[in-house]
Amino acid sequence: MATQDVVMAGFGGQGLMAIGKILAKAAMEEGKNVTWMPSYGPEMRGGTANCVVIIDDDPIGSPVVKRTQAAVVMNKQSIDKFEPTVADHGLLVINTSLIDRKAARDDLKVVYVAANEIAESEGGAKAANMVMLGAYLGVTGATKPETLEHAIEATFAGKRGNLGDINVRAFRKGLEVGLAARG
Amino acid sequence: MATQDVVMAGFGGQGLMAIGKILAKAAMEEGKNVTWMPSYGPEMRGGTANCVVIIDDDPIGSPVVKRTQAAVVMNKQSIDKFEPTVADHGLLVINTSLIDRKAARDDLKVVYVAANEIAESEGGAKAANMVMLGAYLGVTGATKPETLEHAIEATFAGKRGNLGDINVRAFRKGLEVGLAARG
Amino acid sequence: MAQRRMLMKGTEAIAEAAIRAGCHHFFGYPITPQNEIPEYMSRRLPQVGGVYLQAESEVAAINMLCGAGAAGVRVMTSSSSPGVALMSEGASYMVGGELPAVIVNIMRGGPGLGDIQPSQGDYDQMTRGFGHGDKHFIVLAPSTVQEAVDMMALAFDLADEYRNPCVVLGDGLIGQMMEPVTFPEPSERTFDRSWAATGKKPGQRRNILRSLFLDPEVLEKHVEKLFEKFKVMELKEQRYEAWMMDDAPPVVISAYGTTARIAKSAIRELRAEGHRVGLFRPISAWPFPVDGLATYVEQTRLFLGIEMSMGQMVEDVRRVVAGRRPVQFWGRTGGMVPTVEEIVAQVKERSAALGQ
Amino acid sequence: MAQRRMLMKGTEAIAEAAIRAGCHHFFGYPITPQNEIPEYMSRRLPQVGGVYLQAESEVAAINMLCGAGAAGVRVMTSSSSPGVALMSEGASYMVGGELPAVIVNIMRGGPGLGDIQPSQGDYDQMTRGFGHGDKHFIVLAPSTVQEAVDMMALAFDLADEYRNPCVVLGDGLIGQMMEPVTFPEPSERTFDRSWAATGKKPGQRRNILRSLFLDPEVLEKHVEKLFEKFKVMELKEQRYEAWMMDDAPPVVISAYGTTARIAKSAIRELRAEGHRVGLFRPISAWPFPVDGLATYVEQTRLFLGIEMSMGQMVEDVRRVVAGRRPVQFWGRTGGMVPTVEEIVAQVKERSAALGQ
Amino acid sequence: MNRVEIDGDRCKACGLCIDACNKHLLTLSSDLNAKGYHPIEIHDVEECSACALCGVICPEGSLAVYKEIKPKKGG
Amino acid sequence: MNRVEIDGDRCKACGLCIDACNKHLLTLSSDLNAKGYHPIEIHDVEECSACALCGVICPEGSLAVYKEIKPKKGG
Amino acid sequence: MAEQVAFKRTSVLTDDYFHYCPGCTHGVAHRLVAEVIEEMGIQDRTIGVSPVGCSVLAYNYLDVDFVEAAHGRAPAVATGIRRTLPEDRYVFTYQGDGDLASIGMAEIIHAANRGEKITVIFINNAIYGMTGGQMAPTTLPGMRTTTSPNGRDTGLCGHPIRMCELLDTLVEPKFIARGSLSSPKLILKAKKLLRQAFDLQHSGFTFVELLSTCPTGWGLTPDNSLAWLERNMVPFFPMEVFREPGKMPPQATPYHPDLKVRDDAPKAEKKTEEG
Amino acid sequence: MAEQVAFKRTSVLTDDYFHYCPGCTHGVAHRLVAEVIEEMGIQDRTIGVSPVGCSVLAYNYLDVDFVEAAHGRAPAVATGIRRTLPEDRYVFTYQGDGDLASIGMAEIIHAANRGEKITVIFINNAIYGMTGGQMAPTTLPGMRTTTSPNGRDTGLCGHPIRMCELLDTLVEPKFIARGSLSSPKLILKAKKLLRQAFDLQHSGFTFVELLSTCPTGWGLTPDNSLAWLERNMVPFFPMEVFREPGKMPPQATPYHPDLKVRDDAPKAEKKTEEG
Ligand SMILES: Cc1ncc(C[n+]2csc(CCOP(=O)(O)OP(=O)(O)O)c2C)c(N)n1
Ligand SMILES: Cc1ncc(C[n+]2csc(CCOP(=O)(O)OP(=O)(O)O)c2C)c(N)n1
Ligand code: SF4
Ligand code: SF4
Ligand code: SF4
Ligand code: SF4
Ligand code: SF4
Ligand code: SF4
Ligand SMILES: [Mg+2]
Ligand SMILES: [Mg+2]
Repeated sequence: MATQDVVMAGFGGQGLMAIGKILAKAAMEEGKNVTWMPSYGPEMRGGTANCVVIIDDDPIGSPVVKRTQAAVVMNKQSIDKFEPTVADHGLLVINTSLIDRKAARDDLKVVYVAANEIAESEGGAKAANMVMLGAYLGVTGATKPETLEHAIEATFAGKRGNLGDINVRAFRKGLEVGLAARG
Repeated sequence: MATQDVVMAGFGGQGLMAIGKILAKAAMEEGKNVTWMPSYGPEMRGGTANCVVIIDDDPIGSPVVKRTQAAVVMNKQSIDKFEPTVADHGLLVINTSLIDRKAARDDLKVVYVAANEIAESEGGAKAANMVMLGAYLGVTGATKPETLEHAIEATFAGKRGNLGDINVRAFRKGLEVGLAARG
Repeated sequence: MAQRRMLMKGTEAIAEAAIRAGCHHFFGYPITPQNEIPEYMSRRLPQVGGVYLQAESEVAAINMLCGAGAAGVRVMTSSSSPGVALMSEGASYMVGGELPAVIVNIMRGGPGLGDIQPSQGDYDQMTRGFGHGDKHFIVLAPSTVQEAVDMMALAFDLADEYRNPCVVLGDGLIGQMMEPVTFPEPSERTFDRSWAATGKKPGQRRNILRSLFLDPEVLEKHVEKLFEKFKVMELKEQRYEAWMMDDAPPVVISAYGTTARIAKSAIRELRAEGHRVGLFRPISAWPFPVDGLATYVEQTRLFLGIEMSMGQMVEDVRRVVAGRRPVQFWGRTGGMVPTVEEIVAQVKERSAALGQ
Repeated sequence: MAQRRMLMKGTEAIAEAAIRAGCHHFFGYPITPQNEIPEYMSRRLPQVGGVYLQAESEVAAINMLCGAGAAGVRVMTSSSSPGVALMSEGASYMVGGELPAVIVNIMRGGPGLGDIQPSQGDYDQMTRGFGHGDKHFIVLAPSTVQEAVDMMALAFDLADEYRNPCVVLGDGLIGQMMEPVTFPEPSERTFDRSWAATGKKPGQRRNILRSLFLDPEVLEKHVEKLFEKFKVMELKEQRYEAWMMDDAPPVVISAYGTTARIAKSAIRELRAEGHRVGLFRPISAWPFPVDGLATYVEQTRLFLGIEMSMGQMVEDVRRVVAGRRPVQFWGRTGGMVPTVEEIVAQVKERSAALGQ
Repeated sequence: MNRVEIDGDRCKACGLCIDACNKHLLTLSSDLNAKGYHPIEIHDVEECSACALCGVICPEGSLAVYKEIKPKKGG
Repeated sequence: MNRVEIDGDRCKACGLCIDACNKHLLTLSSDLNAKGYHPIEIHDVEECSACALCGVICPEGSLAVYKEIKPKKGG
Repeated sequence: MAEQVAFKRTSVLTDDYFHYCPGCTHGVAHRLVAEVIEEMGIQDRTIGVSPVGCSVLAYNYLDVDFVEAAHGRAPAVATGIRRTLPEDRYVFTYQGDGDLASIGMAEIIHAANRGEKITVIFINNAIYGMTGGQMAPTTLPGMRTTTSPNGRDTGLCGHPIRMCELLDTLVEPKFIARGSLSSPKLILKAKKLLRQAFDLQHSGFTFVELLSTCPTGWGLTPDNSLAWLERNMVPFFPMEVFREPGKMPPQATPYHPDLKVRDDAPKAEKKTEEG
Repeated sequence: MAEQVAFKRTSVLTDDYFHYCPGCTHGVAHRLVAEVIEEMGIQDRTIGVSPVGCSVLAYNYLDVDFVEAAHGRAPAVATGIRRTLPEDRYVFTYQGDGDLASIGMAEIIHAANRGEKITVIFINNAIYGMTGGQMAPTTLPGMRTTTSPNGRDTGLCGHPIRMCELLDTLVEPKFIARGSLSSPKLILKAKKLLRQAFDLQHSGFTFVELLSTCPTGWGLTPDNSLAWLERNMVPFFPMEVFREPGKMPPQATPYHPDLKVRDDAPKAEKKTEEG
């Protein structure tokens, strides 16, 4: 596994930036080189925001990539924008809670996740991003799930309430979906 | 007479800049190329100020010259500064009213003018600069005296009182000294 | 009457020439050695129905220029080195917003507060780094008061033609010097002003003058459009004087502004003594007269850049000469003015080393 | 603990690295895309007994730097293109007054208000025209977050060593990107501060920090003294990376900052396809690594400058290559980021034209 | 009957009009508009006094209010 | 006797001290100092009250004023 | 069924959707300005100057000619326009508190002091909205922002600046008032202030400060933002008409008539040096 | 003969001769500052900041450490010094009216508003002395200068700015006063103001405006200049202590205590865009 790269995209506020950071952090903990690169569209809040995470054993050149191996999309605009840029035979993780269409390409491996519903069932719709992250990780194995859970916990450590727990649980649910899809 | 250049120096307030301009203007009226270039020392008011006037039939290159053909000096600092920079066998016009020493060089043509006293006798110590200008012109013939008188009159036209008259008279007195010195 | 010769200071001649070029709006802030420009404007503009306004700072002045330029009138400011530095941001905005105006910089000694003596230390500032982002300004550098006068009309025409601010770059010498000048007849050229913000005519498209384009693809297009203009300028607006170059002199001095005049006097002396020396004088500092200079590279054995700086324009000469010939530099800085004698000595010494 | 790897944003890593380099004073004004620097400083500096102060403007910020620098402490500001333009005058004063400080510029699209996307449009502004008069600034351009971290300590050392402001020039990408970093142990170097204005010790000479020297002969001496320093910088502080250059590739890309990383990815791809391409990456934009680049000119057939601008650093490459080899340029501007694919295509096309 | 015209695509579901309406006639709908917001909707419109407070406070200018002109009573 | 010390080379002959002195003891001399000014001089110094008004107003700091300490009268 | 318009979007607003955050009262302020321009029938004679701040795109929404100013410099840009266009034009700036009261302090004071015939609309939301919620000069004591993470410490950076009070010390301004956008009633009042300012514009400098919300920067819901504004901003920034016809400063004319420096005074040589 | 010193040049002045024009009261102001520093025994703890203006060379005369500021930016430079040196230091700026009230308006207001612990000495001579007598923001109505050749036209450029009154609207300043240098009596009073300001410096921002003459720029003899100042400047620039202990602004503390934005507010995603 020389390089892994993924774009994670959705509305501002859906927490895509956060799961990108968690993924990058986990990979770093496993000794990899990583970059996390955010991009905000020219639109204002409410517009689409995305980040690209690259994980590599070697030093990373460009932190931006035109075609990513995978895309994790959480709203309609994002699937429209990023489905076409996934590399041939790449991976597309779709949040079906907010996206009512199927993937258009047929060369892709596509994982459908009802992320919001799943998250809600775990105690918080806000954790939908974690479900998506889990699904992505399940399919790709970009890092070990344990490292990633650690990274989630570290992120929510010190925050009020049991946010860490909820998020980890949401992540695990997503992971299951991903592992299943991996086949 | 291809080129004429002269530096006129003294305290700020003695009107050196003004006579330089008048000379330049007169030469221009006679169809010459002229430049008038002021220079204020790094000192504040009361310090020495000077201007260099160049008159030429051809287009004028440098408006500043290190060694001038003539120097018109109206205070002690100026003679100290500009006597050494007059070209060999050049002209030095000294205001004896304010400078109590003789020229140090013996190659120069030197004209001593009691400019302040002469001006006072014509009705205004302020016109001492015109006496100096007259003396300079008398020796050099840089322009025709008539043109220069015109230029003086034009300068004071519209000013209150009979300033023009006084200044022309002072100029003429200086001219006499200069013509006499010309020999 | 427009043809009468008048003895004028460079600064005042610049001001008068601007007014005759149709510039009836001046915004500026005092700074030596160019105070005669605002002072002259404050006397003269009310007489022609124009507006002289002393801005609270150079920052305000350049932004007043933005407003007046956007409203479609000929407008100018003038300042000197540190004051011009304060205009950097606003000048970049004007390029971005395609707003015409003329900015006069009568340079003084720097860096910092420096002194108030003549200098050419802002060549880099004006031709390269005047403000942020991709941009250019036409920079005209007069060598005589008459040339400064003629340049003002040209500067306004260029500003209007390209809808880009145009810089007139003088040194303290040209600002303070008096020379005879005649004022040219005002040009007949007219320029489209339908883009100006003067109030949206009913039924017409509005005019919005701005440099913000949040979508980078749009901004890139905009910048590319600006660079189309800059390319045309580079083709059409290179200006220079080649003086005493007809006999292909082995030594060529490159100098601009007043320094070039001093060099001319030196060259006269040198030639009188039998040294063949010529002068290449850029009149447009940007676009640098690349093509003009290029024609002389082969025939020349040595280029000597002379400036009232530590060596700024000489880098442009080096760029063009591109290693084919030696390009040397000699200059004075901090407000010191090179003398004819010094230049003569420099040329002799260097020609000797060249084995001439 | 200093050795732990942390995942940090470029901006925040820069701020933390500055603090660890002993910079406990920050004066700045918000502007995207570098707001994380002041925000981080406002959180962290009070914890280390330092001072974060939001200035009323960039003009005020650079002048606060003057004061703090003159008082002898390590101090920095950070901003982005238009904000940096406003610092021009003050920066020139700091050079003139020999005041150390670090100025971070995280460039955005211009000219004017432009956009807030990554850009390298300020190369000219920072290396040539940042303020008026004869002067220079060391300009360091990091390509990775780790390099930015290491550069902050270096920048403060250089500022102190030469008593001259030092610029760290990043693009929006490096500012916003997260990468793992480790923080170096703080250096042990100490610097003489006896020149600082902290109160005149009885019996000692006073300290007056200024750039005004009204006598041009004195100012000239002062500027010449400054240029002694700049000459030393040009000798000692040229920094660059030559990457994939060992096999003397016929095509050499010149690029700096994040663009150089993207070029590296492109070069990897090109080499995988059998195209020999190398990278020359200036780390110091000023002094430009003239000597380093010179060693590669002969062996190279084509230089290709790539920048997030309309072509600014490429002029320095041209200056060095001096016509001996073709120097071409390709870039994106206005906040557009070149892609690996585009670079690969550009190189292939140009190599083909070269008859490779 | 008075009438409130809602430009649902402009609405950002800020809810300010809800508080502004003394008659409590406005609520967020369950629809999603193009921008992803649940736009406002009006119920019991017959109770609307056409006071226009909702329109006055709406930052998006999404609302228009029309008042029925009652035929004048005799006199 | 009271005393006024004049640093003649500092004096710029502005004349402000002349107006300040209620006793009218100060005038411009006919000498010229290094800067070309006629520096101030004091006459009838025995009338000086050492009020120091001249020193206080002098912009050049050219003046110093000393007051004689009279031996105390008995009591 | 016959009906009359009780409230309708003015045609001086374009059809573009605002880019502002949900509940942000910038939108209200825009609409008020547009309504005043419509009512006065001056759309074809009005030139707006937009600031740098969240309202940088004001020109997208207000359907009049526009010039974009650099951050803080709108009053200077407006001066440039005002001094060149015919007198019948209306020129206004629309500026945030960072723009006007921080970086643009010199420009606003001097435009006011010169008596520029412009209307300045000052949107005070006590924060830098656009750049992500940093402290503004108008940020309240103790208020947390991204650059005052522990709350504004007046010991370190002083109290908020009150622009109306500051400008009210100047002689020239003809209208200075502070309103609020925090309730329908106050919004209607704010509109009256704007109208008064535009009406008086050709007589001199006119200034309307509007207290405005920034739900995003404040971290509050839109409705809580309105309440927070009224509870915390209004006491410090009182809603007042500071200056209007009939309420001019007493200090306007106390200078001595004999002001001319005498012509016959001994003129010293013109100064020649400076730093 | 025994004698005592009634008046003597302070040793905090260097031996250098002032470069000022004859009769210019800059020299008086310098001396007063030096005397205060001497009296307080703080010569080794004082750092001066010089302006750009006729007094740009102040560091040649006042024998303390000095930093030279860019035109108008002395308060920012002083801020940089103040915020870095130990608290026992004294930092002052010395600025002209062009420097402080025109180009430096933003810097002075913000330094005052932040409550910088510095003393600002403001030499108001109603003109730009150094550059040759151009109009200043404080130039009186009708007064001729080289850029208001027909006298300041208030219709075009407004009335003079009164800095004390302007700063007096801010909460933080601890001392604001205006004095004059036009007579021995007023000079002694001015010194008291300076002393008060320095004494209060460590408690906050302190500001002393001194009406000063510019015989050269005004085209008047030195004695006429003093008379002109008193006749024409004083009525417009009244000599007052605007602020001192016991005379603090009523508006200093009216804000509501509950200012903290609530942590549990629904946070919108951090803003990302700007112009
Ligand atoms: C010279 C310059 N400095 C800084 C910025 C960054 N900037 C953009 S908007 C802004 C402040 C906006 O705050 P405010 O004026 O209060 O407007 P709001 O967004 O709150 O409406 C800043 C600092 C800039 N664009 N230009
Ligand atoms: C940025 C900049 N702008 C302008 C100047 C020119 N300048 C020098 S001093 C001065 C004004 C001086 O007036 P003031 O501050 O009133 O001081 P005064 O000489 O009257 O004491 C000006 C405009 C400058 N040096 N730098
Ligand atoms: S017009 Fe009045 S009553 Fe009708 S919905 Fe709006 S606020 Fe409610
Ligand atoms: S006020 Fe406007 S934007 Fe907000 S909820 Fe109501 S209709 Fe929608
Ligand atoms: S001390 Fe008083 S009395 Fe004596 S000379 Fe001076 S002013 Fe006159
Ligand atoms: S006041 Fe001072 S400078 Fe002026 S005349 Fe008297 S002693 Fe001389
Ligand atoms: S950031 Fe604040 S001011 Fe800007 S649009 Fe959002 S709520 Fe409004
Ligand atoms: S120009 Fe005016 S302020 Fe300057 S030294 Fe002369 S009199 Fe004083
Ligand atoms: Mg705001
Ligand atoms: Mg002044």
